[in-house]
Amino acid sequence: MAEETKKFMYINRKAPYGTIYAWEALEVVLIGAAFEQDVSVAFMDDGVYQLAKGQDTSGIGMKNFSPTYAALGDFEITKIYVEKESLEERGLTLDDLQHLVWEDEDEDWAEKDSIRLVSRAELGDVLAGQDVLFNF
Amino acid sequence: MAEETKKFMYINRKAPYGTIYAWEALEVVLIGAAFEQDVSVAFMDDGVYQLAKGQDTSGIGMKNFSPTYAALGDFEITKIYVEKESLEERGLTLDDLQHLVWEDEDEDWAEKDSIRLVSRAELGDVLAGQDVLFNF
Amino acid sequence: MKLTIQVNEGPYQHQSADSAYYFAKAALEKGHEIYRIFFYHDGVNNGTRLTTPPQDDRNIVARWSELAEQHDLDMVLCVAAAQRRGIVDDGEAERNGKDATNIAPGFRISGLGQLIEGGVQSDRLVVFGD
Amino acid sequence: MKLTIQVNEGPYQHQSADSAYYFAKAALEKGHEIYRIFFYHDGVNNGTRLTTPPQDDRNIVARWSELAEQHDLDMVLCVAAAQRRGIVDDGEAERNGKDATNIAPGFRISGLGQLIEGGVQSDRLVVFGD
Amino acid sequence: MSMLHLVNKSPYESNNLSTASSIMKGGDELLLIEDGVYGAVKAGKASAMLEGCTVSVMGPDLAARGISEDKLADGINVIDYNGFVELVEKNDKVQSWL
Amino acid sequence: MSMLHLVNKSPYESNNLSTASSIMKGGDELLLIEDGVYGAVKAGKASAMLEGCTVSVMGPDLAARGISEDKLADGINVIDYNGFVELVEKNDKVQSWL
Repeated sequence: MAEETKKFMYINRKAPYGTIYAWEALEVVLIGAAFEQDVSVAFMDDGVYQLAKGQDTSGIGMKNFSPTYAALGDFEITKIYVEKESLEERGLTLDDLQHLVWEDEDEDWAEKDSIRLVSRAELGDVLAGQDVLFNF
Repeated sequence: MAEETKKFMYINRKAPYGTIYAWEALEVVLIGAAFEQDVSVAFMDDGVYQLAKGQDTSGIGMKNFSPTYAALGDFEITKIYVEKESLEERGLTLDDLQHLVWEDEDEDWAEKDSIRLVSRAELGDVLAGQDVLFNF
Repeated sequence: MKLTIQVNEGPYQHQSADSAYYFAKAALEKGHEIYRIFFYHDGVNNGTRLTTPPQDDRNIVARWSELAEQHDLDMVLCVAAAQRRGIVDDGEAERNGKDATNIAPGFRISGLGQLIEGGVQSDRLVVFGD
Repeated sequence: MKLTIQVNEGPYQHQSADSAYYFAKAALEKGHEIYRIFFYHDGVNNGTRLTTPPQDDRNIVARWSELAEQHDLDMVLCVAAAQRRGIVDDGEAERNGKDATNIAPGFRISGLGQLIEGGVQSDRLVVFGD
Repeated sequence: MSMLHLVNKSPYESNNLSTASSIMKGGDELLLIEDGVYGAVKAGKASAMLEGCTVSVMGPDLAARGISEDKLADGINVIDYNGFVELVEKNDKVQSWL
Repeated sequence: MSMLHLVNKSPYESNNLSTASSIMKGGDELLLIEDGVYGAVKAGKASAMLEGCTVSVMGPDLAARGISEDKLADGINVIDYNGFVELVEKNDKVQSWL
């Protein structure tokens, strides 16, 4: 499998908890991290809600999987695109989302932001540059 | 069960074939017809597509259940509300829908239209006058 | 208040089954009567005993079975929907020549008339779905 | 062209399973190779042999099984999704203490890595869902 | 004869809130549950649809999604499952906009 | 590097067509399947979103829904499952807007 490296993009467009897609998509991303591909993750439309801070699921008896997003950096998933227009329409800013970081081995483990705020047009460019798009 | 007659309203808001809700809702309406309640059926939002003329499902291998709507009159289901705003937004007119009729026993089996074209506000009034609302 | 609850979606994929459960539980705790819980469409998938959710997740099917036992609930899976989705009890297995069953405790399979009857006999019908 | 197909919804409730089937069939007839069909989320419900659709309806599960046999397809049900929804083969029944199985012929249960591998090994990934 | 309207989907991906809010009568009540709670966020565009409606929202669903109560549009009641049951009691019938 | 965009939901109940059509690049193609085919009807409000896009629509899905080809917006290609496979071949990758 090491013979080729592909650009993998996981596109998240659904809110968490109302449906299971967000959670089961995250499971794919984590498993996929072992495959040594060039991985990106995008959050757009209702998918931006997945990254909301302060999720507390105790009242609905479901597992709170949101802390896992903070672990993506440890899995060397460092390119996380969040679409600006989707945030704006929903009255959100980056401050409402988790602060996701990764540590850059090449710069003495300096902590760097994983989230890249992009416009819809810029996200379109990012998608165009991918090899495989995963949808949930 | 004959002790009380309730006003039952079946509300259809989903397109046929893309999901099964339209079909399985129709099955409820038909079974319900045996219960001697005061029955109405409403089609609004994408539900108006259920009544479209000329459906031919041979290319997708699914059962064409649209002829069954024409049989509703035989089940004494004669109050079929279609929402005007939903038709207009979708570029449809009543001519695009099946012509549904029933025969009035009290007027020498005269054939009468079952479909009542109503505005959203009028449909709101109809809903307000019901006892039980079925949603699919 | 006498309630009939309709559940249109299966467990886990949509929150509907969770909301319906918590609503039913709260209604029972407040002393209301649940005349029937009717599982329609993919909702019939709430009634399979073959699920094994992860240890740290809720067990939706078992939760229904327990609620039914505690409160002697009538939980009905629509027969036509169950046949399409492959939810089977002993009777269905025999009728349709199936070599296994998967229905969970506390559920029974019956016709759509049970939903209509719920509408006739109850003070409120509350529908949970997608 | 080598294809991997992902199916996210169960049979009957959504058209996705139908579209995926007709797409797969057309691709095979045009001489393309299907590397794998991966059933995820409620898509795992495509793999139960316990369905009995009405006589005048298509049998979605049987149709998949036949296509798999004719073309020696690799049809994989995600294990985590299958456990949540109650789709069980002999191995899963033993591991999870289940008294029955319901998997249909031509399907196997395996991990999510099989989907990723499909993305790596195929020229195209096509996803069908809701 | 008042009605409880249930909306369980995000107003940003589905037309359900739009339909519900435009058909509601005076005296009716709207309850946002599951992903429907996103419609209650004041800063979101969809909250404009709530104007003139009596609106409740499920607290457990808000908390799960990380929405604190100070983010809500004015005049919205935050309730729990008991409150949900009480709304069903209080209104003659329930319309689920699925 | 062109992309095939798949939309399978009605533009009147979901935001998928709106998102897809606004993110498409020149050279990309849009395929409407299942309930997505309603977006192709010329007289419907949603057809405005297709302007400037290269659009195909699944004929079997149109027929099932009773939509005759003369009702479609101008320039839309009606295809069958073979045509679907050909579009997947022709474009480098597929994006399903679910």
